[in-house]
Amino acid sequence: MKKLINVPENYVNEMLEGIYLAHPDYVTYTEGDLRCLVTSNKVEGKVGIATGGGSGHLPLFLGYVGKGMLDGCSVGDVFQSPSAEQMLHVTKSIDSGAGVLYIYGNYNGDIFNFDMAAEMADMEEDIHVESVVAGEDVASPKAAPGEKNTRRGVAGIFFVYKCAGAAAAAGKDLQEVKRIAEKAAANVRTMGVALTPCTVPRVGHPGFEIGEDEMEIGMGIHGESGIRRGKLETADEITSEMMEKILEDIPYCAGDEVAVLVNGLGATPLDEQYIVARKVNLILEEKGIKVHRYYVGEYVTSIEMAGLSISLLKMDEELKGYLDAPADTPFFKQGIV
Amino acid sequence: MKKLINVPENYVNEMLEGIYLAHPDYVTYTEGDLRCLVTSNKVEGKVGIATGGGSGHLPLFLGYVGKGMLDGCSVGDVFQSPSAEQMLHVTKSIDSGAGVLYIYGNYNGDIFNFDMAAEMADMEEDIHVESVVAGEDVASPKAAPGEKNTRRGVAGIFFVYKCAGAAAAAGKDLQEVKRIAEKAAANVRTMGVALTPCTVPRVGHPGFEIGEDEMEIGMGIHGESGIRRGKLETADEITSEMMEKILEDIPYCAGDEVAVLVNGLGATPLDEQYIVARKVNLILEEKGIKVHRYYVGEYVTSIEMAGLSISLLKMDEELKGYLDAPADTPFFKQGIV
Amino acid sequence: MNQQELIAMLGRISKIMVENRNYLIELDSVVGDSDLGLTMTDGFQAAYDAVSDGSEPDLGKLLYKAGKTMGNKVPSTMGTLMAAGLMRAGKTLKGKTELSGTDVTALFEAYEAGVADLGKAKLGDKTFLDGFHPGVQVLKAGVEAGESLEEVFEKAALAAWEGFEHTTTMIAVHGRAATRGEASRSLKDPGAAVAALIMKAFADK
Amino acid sequence: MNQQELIAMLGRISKIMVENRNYLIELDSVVGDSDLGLTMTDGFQAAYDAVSDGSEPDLGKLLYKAGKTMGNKVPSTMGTLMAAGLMRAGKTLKGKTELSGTDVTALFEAYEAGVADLGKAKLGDKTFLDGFHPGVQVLKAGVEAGESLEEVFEKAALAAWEGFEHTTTMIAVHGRAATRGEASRSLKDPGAAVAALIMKAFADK
Ligand SMILES: Nc1ncnc2c1ncn2[C@@H]1O[C@H](COP(=O)(O)OP(=O)(O)O)[C@@H](O)[C@H]1O
Ligand SMILES: Nc1ncnc2c1ncn2[C@@H]1O[C@H](COP(=O)(O)OP(=O)(O)O)[C@@H](O)[C@H]1O
Ligand SMILES: [Mg+2]
Ligand SMILES: [Mg+2]
Ligand SMILES: [Mg+2]
Ligand SMILES: [Mg+2]
Repeated sequence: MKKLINVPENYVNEMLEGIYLAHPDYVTYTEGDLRCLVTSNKVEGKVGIATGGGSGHLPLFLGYVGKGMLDGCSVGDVFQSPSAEQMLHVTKSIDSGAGVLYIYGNYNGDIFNFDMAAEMADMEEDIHVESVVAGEDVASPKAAPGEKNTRRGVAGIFFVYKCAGAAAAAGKDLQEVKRIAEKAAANVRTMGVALTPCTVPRVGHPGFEIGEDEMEIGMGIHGESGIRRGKLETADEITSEMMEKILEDIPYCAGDEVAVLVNGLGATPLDEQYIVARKVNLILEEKGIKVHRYYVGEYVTSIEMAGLSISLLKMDEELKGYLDAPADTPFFKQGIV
Repeated sequence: MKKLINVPENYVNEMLEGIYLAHPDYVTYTEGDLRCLVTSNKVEGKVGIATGGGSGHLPLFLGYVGKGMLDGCSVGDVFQSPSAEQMLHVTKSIDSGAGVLYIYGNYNGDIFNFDMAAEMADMEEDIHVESVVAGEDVASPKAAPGEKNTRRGVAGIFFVYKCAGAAAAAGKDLQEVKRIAEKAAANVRTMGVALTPCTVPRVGHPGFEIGEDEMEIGMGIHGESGIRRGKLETADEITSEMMEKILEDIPYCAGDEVAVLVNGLGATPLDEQYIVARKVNLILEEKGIKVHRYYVGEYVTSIEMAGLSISLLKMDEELKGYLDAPADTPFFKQGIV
Repeated sequence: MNQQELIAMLGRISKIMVENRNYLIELDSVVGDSDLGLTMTDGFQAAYDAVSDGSEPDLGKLLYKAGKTMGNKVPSTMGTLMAAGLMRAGKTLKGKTELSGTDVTALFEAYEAGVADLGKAKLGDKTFLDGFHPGVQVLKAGVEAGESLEEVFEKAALAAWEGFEHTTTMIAVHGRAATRGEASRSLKDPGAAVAALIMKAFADK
Repeated sequence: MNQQELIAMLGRISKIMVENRNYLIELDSVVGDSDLGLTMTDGFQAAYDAVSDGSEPDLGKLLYKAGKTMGNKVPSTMGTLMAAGLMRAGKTLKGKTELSGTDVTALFEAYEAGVADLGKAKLGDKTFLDGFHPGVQVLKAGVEAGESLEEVFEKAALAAWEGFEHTTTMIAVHGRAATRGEASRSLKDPGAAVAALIMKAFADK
């Protein structure tokens, strides 16, 4: 394990100490618990949006707390959910009477804790909480129609944050913000590829093994198995395979308008992400799908995993308006162009 | 070599194609040459600022072309200078009569080509060019007083861009912008540490070897040898060693006010960068040095090298004003929303 | 069962998790993320520590507190489910300072219901429930038949263990294992092992 | 030396770089970034290709064009220095369509001056100049003494090679190698090897 760290047990809290001193204008914490991060700029009367989940995915989750996006975030150990009580602390801090929306990834630990937190918020604090679960990894099995979503949440949650955050900032009420979040979540699809594993600091060895000439297409952001392992191919070939799976899923059709997120998993240089963005563009052009905006960079990582993911958000005018709205967080800034 | 690329020969141009399609509001290119990148928002009457250098360091160099920072950038192959003629193309495109300032790193290839370009700009185009060379790696040998700077340029150039860019945006003339750039360059110091090598795509194998339990303190951003190779230590120990070398160099003293840049070299997760930022803060607090601003993230990378660097900019009120000014580029945004 | 016996029981659960730490890590490393051995030892230890001083005479409140502490300590899937089970058992037994055989049955039924309501898994989904439920059924039948708690726990533990072994006939539909689909069938479910161990802790009294 | 001979000379430089590609990579991998074998083959090939059709009768313009092309093709340290050398030689010989022995000397002296002016290195700084300069000196002396160009190049190439070998007595003060300080002394300078190879290309006529 080759990491610039101190004792693994302090990994998350020392990281958080760094976050607070680097971004005092944006974030602080509540209840004396570093892991209960809340905005420094609470807007009274606004629907609060909270997220949370395991560490190891920076800038996800906490990096998107700021103007036009999220209001709070509870943080767990690496790849471990924070506790329901921590979520409750954040909920209490960010609520200003308009209720709170939870947006989080489709993982058991997170679901159970957010469900418990929502119940506690209702019972103990009379705070109205609604939840939207993001799960859009087309490499994980699709639920039958009407069944609950069985897909892993991956980088697409960024789009859900962005749209819901803009709706809340625009003064929409809880039900409306929830509707926007659900609409974004329903219209985003993601697929990833991993070239190397990552190592949870407290575990000390890589989460899986993979040959020096191998890749795994569709791997999840904690190393969950993907759809195919094989010899490493060219960026264009890999992008084509991933795009095919993504495009056929909703499906995305000629005439659709999308936003594209090419997301680095940690160790993959930006150069490679742009090389993939270029191929995504060629494929979309060929299909007659219009790209409204590109996002390229590290938005959701898996510690030091090499690889990347592609997410597509299908948009109507409503989502486009929210996606285009300004946002200002420690890790994501977008102006009015 | 485990990379998401097509043929290595197309690495840079395919990356650039991705850049232009993702950031059309910010950048375009001149003379039909993808490697001659210029702002999409030329400001008439303003001093133009150009940079350039080898690829493989994204977001350096081209990522800082935008409002409040740079106006143009020529891009070479990975770790290779662009040509003098490409620099000249950029110079011609961004000049609007107020002259052009070149800011670039202290590397032979870049120096020779920028010198040739400056001569051609003067002789062939009657454009007044001034140059500031950034070299602040305290791991490389310090020149005797009065001698020309022998130090490698590393992440500290970000501060030079930021201050000079703000001065140019404020309407200062070429000599004044140059003075600010020189002042920033003279007051910044950097030191890095590398944990793994990186692979130039066309070379196909890592630039150096390093043991599974080893680190190299002071390594340059192309893998130039540092000051010490040894067993990997804790983040706090490594940070202390680097900070000691940095602090004694100008030296930075109690009462000084600084900006801090903790910069990831590519594969090192943000978490680790914040863990180091935390220790930097402890050390500076102890020394009575005040931190005006923190920047943490990937600002200057070495492809997929693991490791990071710490840069300190010593500031007076003038530099502080320029550092705090807003900027809006594809990769760096401050105070714009 | 009085307060001291209930606390001792929690202590034994904590101990049996320590003893089976590596076994649980191993099981979870095949289908999940290898943390189960850590979360169960840390979690039940914290639950036990929170109530071991005996200052809480209300056994319902005692179990609730143990559960809440465990949830804070290890908010993983199983950590949270076990917390939910303990808290529900606590709510059900609130006010009691001594537990009859029927109360013990109620404790286990409430524990199962707490897990089931939060996790929304059905029997046969290859989860904790597939180990726990058969044990609880045997326990309930035995207590209703008037057998001694010792005898009953012995049988319940066996049933739970069989339930755990039987998970190799099921396809996982929840959590990390679910991503494997049909390939998950031949594997033993780590959460069901925890269920069998909890039952065993009571039997090993 | 007429146009065809000058072009052939450039072709031979290109060829000798190809033949020594791996040697240059090896030398540069010890002190630098391993690219010298690539830049010198690509660069001199481009220089040659730019003028090989013989459409440019002015030998000064021919050399200038070869240099400018090389600079665009391989803007590395040595690529740019070699471009500067060729361009300066071109400026010096502008208007000539045939080169006398003295012109050839002038070509080499101008080449050296072009490199020296851009690179600002002194003799003994462990650079290209430390291979090139001894060769140029011998060339000049030989031509002045009225020896044949063939003889002269033979001796100049030897002198350049010795100069190259002699770089193991120097400490690098420019470029990547300079970061090694005293440790750079025992290493052969890759740029000086290029100087020796250029001279050798002329001798191998
Ligand atoms: N919905 C559910 N209901 C009950 N038990 C579940 C449910 N989902 C998963 N489990 C149990 O949780 C076990 C894994 O627990 P744990 O290792 O804590 O998960 P993770 O590490 O993925 O958070 C599984 O073996 C299964 O028995
Ligand atoms: N200032 C200089 N003047 C002349 N030659 C130089 C100078 N600096 C470096 N060199 C030569 O350049 C060689 C390295 O060239 P090259 O591999 O192209 O450098 P890089 O790859 O670092 O750009 C050195 O071996 C040296 O001979
Ligand atoms: Mg990274
Ligand atoms: Mg990176
Ligand atoms: Mg687990
Ligand atoms: Mg080189």
